[in-house]
Amino acid sequence: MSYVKLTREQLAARVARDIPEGAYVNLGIGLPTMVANHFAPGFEVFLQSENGLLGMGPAPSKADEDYDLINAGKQPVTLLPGGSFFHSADSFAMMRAGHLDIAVLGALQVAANGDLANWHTGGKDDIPAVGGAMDLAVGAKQTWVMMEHLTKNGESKLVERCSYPITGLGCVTRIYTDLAVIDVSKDGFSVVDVVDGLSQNALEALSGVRLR
Amino acid sequence: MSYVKLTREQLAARVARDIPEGAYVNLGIGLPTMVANHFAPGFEVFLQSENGLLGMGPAPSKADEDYDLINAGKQPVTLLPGGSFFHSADSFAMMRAGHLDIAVLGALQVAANGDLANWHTGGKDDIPAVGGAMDLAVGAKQTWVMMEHLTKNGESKLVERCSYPITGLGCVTRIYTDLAVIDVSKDGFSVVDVVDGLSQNALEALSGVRLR
Amino acid sequence: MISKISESVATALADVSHGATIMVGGFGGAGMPNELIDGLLEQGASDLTIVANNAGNAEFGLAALLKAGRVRKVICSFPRQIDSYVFDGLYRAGRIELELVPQGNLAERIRAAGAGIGGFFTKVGFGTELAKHNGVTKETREINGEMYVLESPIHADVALIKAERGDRWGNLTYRMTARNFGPVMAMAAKTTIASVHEICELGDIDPEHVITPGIFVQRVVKIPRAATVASGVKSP
Amino acid sequence: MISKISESVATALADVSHGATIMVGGFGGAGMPNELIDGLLEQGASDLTIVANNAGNAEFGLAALLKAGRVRKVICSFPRQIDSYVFDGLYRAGRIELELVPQGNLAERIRAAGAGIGGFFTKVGFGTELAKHNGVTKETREINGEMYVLESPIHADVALIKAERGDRWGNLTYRMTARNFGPVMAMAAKTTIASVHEICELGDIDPEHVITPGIFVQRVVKIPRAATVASGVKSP
Repeated sequence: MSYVKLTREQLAARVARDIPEGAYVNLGIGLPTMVANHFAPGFEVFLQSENGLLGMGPAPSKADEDYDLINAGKQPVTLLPGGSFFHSADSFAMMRAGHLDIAVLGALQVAANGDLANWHTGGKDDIPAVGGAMDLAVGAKQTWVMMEHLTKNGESKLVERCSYPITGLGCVTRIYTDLAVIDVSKDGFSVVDVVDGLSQNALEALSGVRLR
Repeated sequence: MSYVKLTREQLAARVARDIPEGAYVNLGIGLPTMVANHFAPGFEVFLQSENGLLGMGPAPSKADEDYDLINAGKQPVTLLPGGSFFHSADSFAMMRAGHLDIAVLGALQVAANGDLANWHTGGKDDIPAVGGAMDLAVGAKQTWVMMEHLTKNGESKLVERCSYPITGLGCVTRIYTDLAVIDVSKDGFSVVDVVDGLSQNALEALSGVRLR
Repeated sequence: MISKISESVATALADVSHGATIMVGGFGGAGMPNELIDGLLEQGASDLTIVANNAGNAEFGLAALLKAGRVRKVICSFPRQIDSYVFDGLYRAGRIELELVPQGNLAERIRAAGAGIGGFFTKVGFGTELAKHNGVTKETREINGEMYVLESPIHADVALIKAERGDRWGNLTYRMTARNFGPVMAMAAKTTIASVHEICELGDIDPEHVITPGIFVQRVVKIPRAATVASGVKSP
Repeated sequence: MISKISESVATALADVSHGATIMVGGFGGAGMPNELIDGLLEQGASDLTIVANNAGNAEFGLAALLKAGRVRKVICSFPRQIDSYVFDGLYRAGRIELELVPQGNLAERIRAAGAGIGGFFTKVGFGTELAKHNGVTKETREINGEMYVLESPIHADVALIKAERGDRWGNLTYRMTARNFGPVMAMAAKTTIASVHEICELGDIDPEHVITPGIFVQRVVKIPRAATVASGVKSP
């Protein structure tokens, strides 16, 4: 039996499908940013960026780029009518007190207990940098992870316990990968969706962790 | 030897005289509010009011009263060009972190150790109300008290220890009364000014506390 | 299409439940959401805890709610006013509970709830009766040679606030000193209901001038403009 | 007449002292006060502690200050960027101290300093390496069934921020996401120096639209307008 991994765009579309209209969402830098491209026109989702804007719109044309109007990845963006600007403490108040419905974050590892590792490999020469990752992981009503299921070396990013430094304890509620959608609860990982052609057993073998 | 107490307007003028240009000042409700009338035209002092304005101007004419633009005493005021509005948490941040240079507050009692009592008589049937008094007493760089020296019953408001409930511990740095100006330091009360015709000994006798 | 506009005050308040903690904006008459309070009076919820700066004036607004026996407890900084006789009477009769909070602690505790803060140390109130809770002195601590009191966040089920303009996403502006507690209360409540005098199109409020971003507001209801009345002072 | 306008960047920065703690606004290029940082480079103060979100890009601004060996310690949330090689090199060589702080803790700790808070409990960072200070786990506490870490305020001697318009009383507005840390840093420093692109008359900024009231600003200096450059991303 053979399977095809979701492309990055397919994965982004899969995540977008689960975001309800009217949700307040922060899309982390990197892969999660792509989710923004997969909402239907007129479907209103409120995108927040921790550097101080709510109601983020699509990327501007090259000619309209303005580096005073950027997202958390420091890329130029636009603001929708009805958007707003605010300072960093107000922005993080939004993020830290459960005002955001969903944070979609990249990950190095997610553990069966919901622990997230995504800010640092802990390598001796690696420069650590955390940004808003811990605030989002802990602060949003729901924290979703969006990542490739396996590392470039074929290791599973789903683990029993994170070996990388932790971003937040027990914070991940759902994982979207190029192979599957997986819920995380106090009972561990449970599979919601698998790509066509991949059995749950095969997924479990690839993942190296128990999947219900 | 006879003496004449300062009138309320004279007392207000005396306080105003000691406020340097450019100072950020909160004038408490009641007597301190009158200080605002005694700055020379063009002399720029920044008046803050805890309900969310900075750059408070004089009272409006009757016709221009707007009860959306009031001071902490809930009286209509005006805003000078260059003034600003802000919410209560921002307003109290100003007050509580030493951004205000001077708070001028009324008092029931001031103790030799700088303790202030001005929010509650503690009487059984009295309705307690504190407003911003504690925030100002503790938060401003300097807390000045402006009051009549004696109660209506002739009791001194300068005391060794406050018998009324405390507003703030050791917070008062200077007292302006209708009889004298008195500094408060760790060495207790020391007289700066006395009204004409009143000796320091006579003031001490009236005050019932040691005055240096 | 998302719209937070409620058709009427009654609709906006329909699900307020008995025993709820309700924040009410306003300082004096400015920012006092009288139309929403009147709606709450009609709506019927009781056993309420009210978080507000004052405790009502004369017999309208909050005072009317108190008079109707609907309020169990008031958390406020300044209940005593020239026309607060309804509160005064209930308080003296032991028929209402009062948690008196210095105004800055009140604002900061409300903001703390809205910002995810579990508690904070403040100098304000140290050594005073207001550093006690139910007669017991709150936790204190020396920090860099100064004494602080640990204060806790104040959360609410509902915030009733008065704003000036709003749009269907819940963005708000305020008018002059009517801003006061509105923005922080909006952050601290599960459901924030804002009355506005004008409902505008998305984008009509310059994004630089939005005071309360829509994320903090669940319902917006338009009320007719009326001049704010004097409150808490001798009648003008 | 009170005027907080400084004639030049050099005048505004003249009294910055060695060993000072300096907050620097900006997130990416937006709100980065490059002209003020360049002025600081010329001014000569060293042994500085820098509080900022990032730790410099390429070899301009903060990175130039770092490269010149003038910075002892950086307190920031995100030093690693595509063009942060100056910081990276100093860090790997053990020639600069780093206090890494989650961005929200950074913003909230700065605000705490500006608001007179002695410390606050936050959930963010609990159970992670960033809940340690010099290798020792910070104080933690269970509040309503959740675990919190006690974080302390960050004060500064000087804040360098970039605003858009200012007046002689120090009132400021910002431009879009260039607002970021400016307003809270202005509150937390003994001396706040703001660059602006336009100096306007008192009252030209609508009092409803003032973002940083003048009380938080000590000096305002006008700089020529230049388009904000990309920063921390692949060159466009």
